[in-house]
Amino acid sequence: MVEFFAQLRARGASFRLSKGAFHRISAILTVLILIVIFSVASPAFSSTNNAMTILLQTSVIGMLGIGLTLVIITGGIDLSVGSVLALAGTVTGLVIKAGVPVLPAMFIGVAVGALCGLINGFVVTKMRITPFVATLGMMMMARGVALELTGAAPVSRLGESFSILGQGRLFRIVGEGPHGLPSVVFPGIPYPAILLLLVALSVAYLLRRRATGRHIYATGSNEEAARLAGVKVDRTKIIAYTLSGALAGLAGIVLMSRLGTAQPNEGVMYELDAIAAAVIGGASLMGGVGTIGGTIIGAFIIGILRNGLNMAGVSSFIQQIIIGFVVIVAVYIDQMRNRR
Amino acid sequence: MVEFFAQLRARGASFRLSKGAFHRISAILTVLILIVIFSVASPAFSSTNNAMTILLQTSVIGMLGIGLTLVIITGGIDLSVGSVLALAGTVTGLVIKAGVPVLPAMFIGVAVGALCGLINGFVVTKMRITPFVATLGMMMMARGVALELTGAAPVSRLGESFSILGQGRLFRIVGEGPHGLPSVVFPGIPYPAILLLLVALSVAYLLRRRATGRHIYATGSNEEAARLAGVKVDRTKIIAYTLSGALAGLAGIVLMSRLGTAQPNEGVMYELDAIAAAVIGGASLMGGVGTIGGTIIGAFIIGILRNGLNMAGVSSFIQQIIIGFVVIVAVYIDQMRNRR
Amino acid sequence: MSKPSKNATPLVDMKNIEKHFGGVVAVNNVSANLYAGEVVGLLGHNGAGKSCLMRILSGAMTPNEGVISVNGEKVELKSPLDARDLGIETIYQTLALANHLNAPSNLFLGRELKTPFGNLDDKRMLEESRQVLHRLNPNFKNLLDPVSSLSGGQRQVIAIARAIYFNVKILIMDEPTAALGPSETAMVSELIQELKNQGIGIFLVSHDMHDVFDLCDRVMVMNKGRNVGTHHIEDVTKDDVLSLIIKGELPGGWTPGKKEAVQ
Amino acid sequence: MSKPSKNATPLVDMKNIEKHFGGVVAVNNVSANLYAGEVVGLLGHNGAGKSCLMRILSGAMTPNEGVISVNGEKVELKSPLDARDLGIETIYQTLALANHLNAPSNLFLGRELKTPFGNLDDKRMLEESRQVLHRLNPNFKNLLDPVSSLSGGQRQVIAIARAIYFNVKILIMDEPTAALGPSETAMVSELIQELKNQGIGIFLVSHDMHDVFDLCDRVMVMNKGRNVGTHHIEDVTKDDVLSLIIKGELPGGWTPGKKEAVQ
Amino acid sequence: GEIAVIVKTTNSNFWMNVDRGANAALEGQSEFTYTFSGPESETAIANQINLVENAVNRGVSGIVLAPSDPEALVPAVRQAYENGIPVVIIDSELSEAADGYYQSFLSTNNCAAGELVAENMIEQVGTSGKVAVMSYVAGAGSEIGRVGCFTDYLAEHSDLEIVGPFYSQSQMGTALNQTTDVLSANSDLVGIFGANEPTAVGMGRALAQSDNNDGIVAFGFDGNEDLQDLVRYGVLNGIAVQGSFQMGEMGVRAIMDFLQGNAIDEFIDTGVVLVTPDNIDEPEAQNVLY
Ligand SMILES: Nc1ncnc2c1ncn2[C@@H]1O[C@H](COP(=O)(O)OP(=O)(O)OP(=O)(O)O)[C@@H](O)[C@H]1O
Ligand SMILES: Nc1ncnc2c1ncn2[C@@H]1O[C@H](COP(=O)(O)OP(=O)(O)OP(=O)(O)O)[C@@H](O)[C@H]1O
Ligand SMILES: [Mg+2]
Ligand SMILES: [Mg+2]
Repeated sequence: MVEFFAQLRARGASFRLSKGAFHRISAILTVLILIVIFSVASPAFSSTNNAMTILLQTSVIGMLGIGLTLVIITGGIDLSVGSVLALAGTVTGLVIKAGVPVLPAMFIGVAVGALCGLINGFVVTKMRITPFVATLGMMMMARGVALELTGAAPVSRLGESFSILGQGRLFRIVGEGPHGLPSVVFPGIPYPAILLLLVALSVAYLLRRRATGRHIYATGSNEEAARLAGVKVDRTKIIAYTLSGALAGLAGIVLMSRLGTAQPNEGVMYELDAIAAAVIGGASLMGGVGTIGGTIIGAFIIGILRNGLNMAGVSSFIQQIIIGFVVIVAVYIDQMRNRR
Repeated sequence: MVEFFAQLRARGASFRLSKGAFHRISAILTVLILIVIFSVASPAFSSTNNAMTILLQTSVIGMLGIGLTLVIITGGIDLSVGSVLALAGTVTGLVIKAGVPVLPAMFIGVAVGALCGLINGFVVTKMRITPFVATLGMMMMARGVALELTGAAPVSRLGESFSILGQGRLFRIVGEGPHGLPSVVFPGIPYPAILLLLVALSVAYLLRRRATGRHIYATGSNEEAARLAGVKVDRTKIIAYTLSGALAGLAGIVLMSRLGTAQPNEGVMYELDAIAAAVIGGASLMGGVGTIGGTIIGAFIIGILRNGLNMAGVSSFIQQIIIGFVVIVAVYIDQMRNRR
Repeated sequence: MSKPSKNATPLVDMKNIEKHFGGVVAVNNVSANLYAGEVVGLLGHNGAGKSCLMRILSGAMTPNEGVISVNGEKVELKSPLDARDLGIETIYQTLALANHLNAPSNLFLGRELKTPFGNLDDKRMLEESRQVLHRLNPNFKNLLDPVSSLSGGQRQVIAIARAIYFNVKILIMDEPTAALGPSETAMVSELIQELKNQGIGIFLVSHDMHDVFDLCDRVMVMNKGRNVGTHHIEDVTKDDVLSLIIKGELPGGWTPGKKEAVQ
Repeated sequence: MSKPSKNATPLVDMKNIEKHFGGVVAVNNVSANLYAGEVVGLLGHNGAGKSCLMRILSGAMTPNEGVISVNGEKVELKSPLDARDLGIETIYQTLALANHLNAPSNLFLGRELKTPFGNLDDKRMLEESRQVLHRLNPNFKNLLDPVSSLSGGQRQVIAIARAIYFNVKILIMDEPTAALGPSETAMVSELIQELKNQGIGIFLVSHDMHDVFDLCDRVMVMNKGRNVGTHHIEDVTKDDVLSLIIKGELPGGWTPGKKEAVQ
Repeated sequence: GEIAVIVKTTNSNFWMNVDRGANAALEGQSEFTYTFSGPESETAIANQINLVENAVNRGVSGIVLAPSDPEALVPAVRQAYENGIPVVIIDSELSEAADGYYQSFLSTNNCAAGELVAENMIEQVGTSGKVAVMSYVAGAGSEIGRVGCFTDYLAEHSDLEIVGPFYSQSQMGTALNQTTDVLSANSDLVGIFGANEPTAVGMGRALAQSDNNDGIVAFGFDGNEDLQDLVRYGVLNGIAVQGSFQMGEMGVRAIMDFLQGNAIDEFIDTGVVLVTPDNIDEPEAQNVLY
């Protein structure tokens, strides 16, 4: 009897593993193929330096993608992340200009993002407006507010400390080159990449190990069933949208810190890249399906593609065509997999 | 017995009417309220001249919205219409430059749009890729092709006859003013508005009176059920996407004709306005629900809002905020109505 | 179990419940009650309003009119959560399962077992589900598959398990055996007996006259939204009930059996 | 109707059908046939593979292995449309209705009535539906409501009406009465008799032993994906069938009744 | 009366600087008011036409217009003319089809500005090597002149190899990423040109953050605080700054002059100044910086 159950569990576990692993392996394979192609096309592509650059460049889309994954699993969508990113970044900039120190200012920025997300969540749940429309409205409003606050001008001269988050690097090793000039031995891991890792781990923990995560899946899978089972569906959705907003705010601060300037025009169409990352990573826009690991891989597929095509000097028009095509093919491969 | 059935039918009919009428009345009310507010804010708003301008300005979004309504009823979405509009317009321009007469060139443009839609339909049905992703890919690819074909430069000097469709007017009456200068008695009905009316009538007929229309609703309502009932679900969807593409092509030609030049960069984010029009008009992104009349009203709500806010001299940042807000409120009112 | 005395406080007392949808009156001034340890069968033609009445009691639907008391106290059931907190569990006619989750996740949805740190205790949930599901259907093995790939009957078993696993006082079963095979049906009948002996009150919506007469203490019939009669099972025959269901009234010349009708 | 001779061409002949889902074998080398004017009952525990087998015959699922012949000719059923063209109609266990459309639109979905100009003839569709629905359920009045607002039983009636309205030769009914009230169930039984007398072959999936013994000529039992026996109804008792369903074999010492078992 | 200032987009610091100039022109008088508007992006040409038509419909006294497209705006300008509304064109030219329908044209010659940068580029890097072009929106009116003439000039006067152009869509983050990628892919780069404000800022940041930027000659375009700082720190060797403030100020002045019956010039050059670390504090530079 005991043996039987052990077997049962083993079977279940192995099934789970094999399915998850299958997914991962195929997506990682796509990444590897891209890396091989681009390494051949441009030798500089496969340098440590460029690897760190890709980590850095992908971190903003990665953060937005993680937030979107939460929302997408509930069966929703968040079109406002690009605008919220800009609003949070400019508010941070303005607050610093007004004399608030950098760290509290950054918290204010994240709070602004979370507030936008909270409003999205309320509009979706309490006013019962389709997420597409609710967040489309927020997309326009957040951008309008960011532009109005700054008069469309970038907020500049925010000081050195504002740039640390976006431009700093961990384990940077600079040796001494010939003629006593410095020479970079290891370019260092960019702080944004580390932040992305931390965010990914915490959200993955939330989704897998906490009741809230389970409820997010249940809500997206069958909202009525979840409600009847006593899941606070509205609360669950509001949490998802608020987290998405907060992560957009965080991404905004990281981006603006990288730029050293708070730009109210930044982040246009970023939502599409973030959604593409989540969907390439296996999230279903019908709800109920999606993982953080998958989204991260999806974000890297897009990031590597952009970086590699730039490195290879491909015309930006052709780049658009290629990226559009790869998005469809990547999702197609994912579908094939699920159909067994 | 006969009487009973008559009663039955009357009850059904009146129920239908009352629900439809309710919807229309509330949406038209929104339009009227907007007109009253803007007329007070700016006296020039309510002139015949401006009314015709609004008709003209709304026709492009109206056409895109009609195409999107078809796709949305099937439970899909089409993000590519803005890019397809640009591609169709630029191809028309290039073909005219190559010596093809204007009318056949325009047909080629519409055909290019239909082809893009057909590809969308195939990717959605045969490759089974979520419409969001499929049309996102097409959005990037169509834009890339339009830019690549033209090298990003507008295609100019297309001749007078190219401009007739977009700039001509029916029943334009020009009298003689003082000093022998011309004076406009009636500005005339813009051709694009007439085209919009024709398109709206034909698509409404398709949806209401033809089996294909019924199948579009059935597919969006319950795809599995439609398939089991013998509806050619794939074919139905492909028709919807192809029509959406063709209408985007038509809208592109109308727009480029208005501009007098073919612009590969036109139409960015038009898809969002078109989707907003359909949704304000009562279409449900879950599929199965939507009408052409509603979408037209939705398009006019957006068009009047844009025009009226401009006339009232509202800053464009504030405009964005207001439009985002109105989109949400309009959809909210629609929801209220449905909840009785 | 002996018939509860008329004077004890009923577990559930619904008074003058009404529910409209636009012009349709789904539930029309219906009163009903349920005592501890009692099974009340709810019958009626299709569209009679049975499911609506039950959904109102389970907090999934709010009535337009009427008062509900549980254990003699007036309650407001605004959400399934409110009902659940009062020990009201429901097996819905349209099985309410989250298709992408597996059986244990569905079973414990909304009241997950947790480790001391507040993490989900998936291992314990799996073992518990295995036990309770095994009792209802010994063939149920693919516990870790998403429930979307299970058969109709397997899904039904999960829905039943979910209702009885927790501390249930009032159980609503809306056609629980409609999708079940004969052995599973027998299991459910046994289960109902057992729960009843534990003092749980059960509303059983069913179209199966045999089941109803085997299991129920009282039977209540709805016709076009109205309650057309509540009777002790000993007072009526199957033909009486059929007549109530179809015509909305007892056959002409009907007199109660040994005992008086409750109402 | 007399029992069809063993030598006549069967209406449907399914041979060695197999269907896997990943590791799960839903249908395991099953053969079955159906003659004109015959009702074959299909029984089995939950998850036995009944619905899968029927979906394969209705073109909604493609088998991994096996051959299907209709009227002696080998056919390929790639879509429900293929099956429909052969006169195979199906009432699915999960009622396949488009929720936003009303009853007539659902009834005629995929084969709408049209005016000479090819426009939809909504008026005629309404009248026809009224007639056929009225026959199954005289209380059915809200024909122009979207079917999402109808009760489970009303929806079932639409699904049944859709299958019998058109020129059906082979009818598959997957638990058609599970959601029906007693009077509606009686109506369906009558209907089955009538269709049978018209020479239509019927597969009836059911969990209700009474119905099966009342209506069927033969009974086929599935257990864990396999066909564990097809018998003339006169040859077996309810207990025999129960044993087949639960254990997958006849009780020890069983011998056929008056006549030999078909297989 | 109302003067409508309609620019290519309001979502840009450059055009908001035009707004500031227009505002300054109106100081100290009460006869005229102005409204400032523009579409959400420089490529939304149809929306700009709508704005002009709306202004005509509400009967403004004059229009200052920065046309996004040389041809598409012609009918709208003609419509203004037919309604007796004077129009002054700023920044970008209209095609000759519009000749006679507008009163004056004020601009920096974008082509000349592109050539100016190219000339300085050749001066500093010589005539061989690779030069990367970081552009903004492909095909936008000013981009054609600015970037087109820059590359043409290089092709004519040197053997410099062009890398790109890359298009940032005026997104600073995109420009930053693209420049980083170009720098690591082309270690032998000798020069780089960022063709508008957000692009130049993003490019400057990438240069500052890169480990292999030694000896790359970089030029930007436009002159906000960020760009001034980048010049001061020596990240950029120079920025070409147009008188955007002047465009707004002089454009509105021209309209007012016209309405008051004064004659105005058909063409007014608002100039371009190459600001370098050497001249950044000189008055000629300070006049155009913002
Ligand atoms: N959400 C709803 N909107 C509109 N009408 C509804 C809704 N739910 C139920 N109804 C109507 O209320 C009436 C009662 O439905 P209910 O589901 O309670 O019937 P039932 O007795 O459970 O029938 P069945 O035996 O078929 O399950 C029906 O006429 C149905 O059409
Ligand atoms: N789409 C599917 N994907 C994976 N497994 C499936 C799928 N459909 C059915 N199955 C599995 O196939 C087996 C047979 O299912 P089927 O629905 O045919 O059973 P059934 O005999 O109709 O049962 P019930 O009496 O409960 O309706 C079950 O184990 C089920 O889990
Ligand atoms: Mg019911
Ligand atoms: Mg089944």
